[in-house]
Amino acid sequence: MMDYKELSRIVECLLFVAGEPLSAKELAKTTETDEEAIYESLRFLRDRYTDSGLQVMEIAGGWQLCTRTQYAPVIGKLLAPRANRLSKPALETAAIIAYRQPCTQAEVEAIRGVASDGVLKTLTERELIREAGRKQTPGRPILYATTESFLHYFGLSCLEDLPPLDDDAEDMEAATKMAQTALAAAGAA
Amino acid sequence: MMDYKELSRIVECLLFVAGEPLSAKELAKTTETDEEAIYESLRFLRDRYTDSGLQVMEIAGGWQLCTRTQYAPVIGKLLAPRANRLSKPALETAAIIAYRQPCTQAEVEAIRGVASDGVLKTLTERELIREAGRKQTPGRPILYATTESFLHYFGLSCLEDLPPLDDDAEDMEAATKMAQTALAAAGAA
Amino acid sequence: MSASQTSATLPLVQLTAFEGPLDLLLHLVRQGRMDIFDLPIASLCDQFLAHLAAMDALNLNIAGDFLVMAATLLEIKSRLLLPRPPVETVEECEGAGISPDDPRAELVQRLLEYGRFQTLAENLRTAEYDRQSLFFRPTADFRSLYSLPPRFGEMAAADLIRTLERILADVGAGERAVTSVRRQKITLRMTMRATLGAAEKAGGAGIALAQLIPEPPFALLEIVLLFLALLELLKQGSLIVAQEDFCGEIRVFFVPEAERSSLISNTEEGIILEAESVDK
Repeated sequence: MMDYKELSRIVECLLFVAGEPLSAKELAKTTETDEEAIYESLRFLRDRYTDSGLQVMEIAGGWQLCTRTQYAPVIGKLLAPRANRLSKPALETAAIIAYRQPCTQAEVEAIRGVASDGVLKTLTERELIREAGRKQTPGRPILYATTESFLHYFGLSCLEDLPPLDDDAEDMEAATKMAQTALAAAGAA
Repeated sequence: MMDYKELSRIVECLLFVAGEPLSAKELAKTTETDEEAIYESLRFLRDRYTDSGLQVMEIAGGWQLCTRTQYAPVIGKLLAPRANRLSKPALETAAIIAYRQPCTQAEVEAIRGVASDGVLKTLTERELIREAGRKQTPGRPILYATTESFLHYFGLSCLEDLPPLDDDAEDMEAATKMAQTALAAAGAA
Repeated sequence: MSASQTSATLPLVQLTAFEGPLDLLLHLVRQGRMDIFDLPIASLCDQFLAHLAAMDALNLNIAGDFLVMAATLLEIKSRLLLPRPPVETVEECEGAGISPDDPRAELVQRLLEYGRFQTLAENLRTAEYDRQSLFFRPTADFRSLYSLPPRFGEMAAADLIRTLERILADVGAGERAVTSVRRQKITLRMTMRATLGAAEKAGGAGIALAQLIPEPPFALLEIVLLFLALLELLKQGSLIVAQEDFCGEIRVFFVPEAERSSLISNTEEGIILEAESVDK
């Protein structure tokens, strides 16, 4: 008969690598012991984890190692930036498309001043924007527009809910023009 | 100042969820402490895991939780890991690059005596090596160096962990030079 | 090694087990317990050639390396047969070296070095094995928690407007803005509108192409856009381009909207006629 401490270490390893709840039956089969021994080792393991940031949790008909609830915020700080949250470039591109739709990659790039094909691809993959036909200009470039998911993601019920840009799109046009005039003047000076 | 025991529990959670090595710097940033505190908590955590099936491992420039080697057989029964070993040519090439980095394909081939482009491609695809600039010689050949994944793959915490060359490095240097000169002469002929 | 070799005969399969000529040579040296610092080249060469003969069916790419080595071995062998110039052999004894004058020297060095890396590769093999008995947790898929599918209102719509306002504000500063504004400034549509407008204003006399070309300094893009605009407008039939004589002034004429559709075929004829006149 295996030492229950040693068995608890094996069970610990199995719970660690499994990534999903393991039933006592499964654990007994893998370790070639019986369920009684498994329960004993699980009790021991649970005690050993009392002072840990992790816990042995009974869940969905099995056992699983997981973090304690109180550490969720700090874990979120680590994971959230990694979990493909909208990056700054993505947010910029989404904003331009939202207010200018339908618009082309060239139009997005004209405003952002940097190549934006990667960002457009990401946004399309995440279903925040979609292709909305072709522009009837030479090269027939793809037009992009926002999706339902976009509205959902930004908590909007419809596009009209988008906060107005000072007044309307005309204003943005004007702002751009002003900026460019100022720049042209600055460039000439 | 946060209690180092509590900090060690947080670090434990982070190592558990990250799925990749976390550097002390990253841990300090996420937990809003300094690296000194992180090192202390890691030491404490490592001690706490002495009697565990798991261990706190220093690998590829960071820390990560993993199982202890002796439990590999029983874990293998649960996970049935793929035997996905590197081929002999790949291993030779990896060894040459590891000890000679950054080095070119020609340098690898001078030592191995066979074309190595396929192997370099495989190693690059597996992200064990990467392109590290160009050599400032005619043709500006690509230089190769090892990656973080290389360290992780071989369970090394840093390049200094590579077993030292058993022989005199000078000797080998001379040998390579000779081989290269001979090859150059052969190529010129 | 390619799949075509799998049906090969037995010795061939054995040969393909070797990574290359150096690998095979090292094997022969070790198997024959040869002294690497005093290689019996004749015997080594014969064994190597015997192996080579057995792989006649082998793919040329691989065989090439072996053939080069065979030639090298034969050359060394022949040079060893030549009477050697008298050499002071005292220095040879220093360490387990080999005289650099020895025809075998270079081969020996290559074998030594390759052998060393084979050992290092074996060390890595051990490290690989050890490492593979450690199990890590795979990166869990937390996207459902922290990313899409998004929770309702994950991000505030105000972020959008703030971002856009920031971009537009940025347009007013820095180098990045200059490029972005320039690109924004001239679009094909705008150029088309301007060109058409200029032609219309010029009336029946038309406008010289030279007059349409922006004054320097201009961006290359402006010229490209002008020609694209002209081509597009010609295609639409809203402009006609004509040239009085060879290398003469090119003039652009406005076509009133009412005459456009009927003129398209005429325009095409016109272009053909122009081309013919140029030929003459």
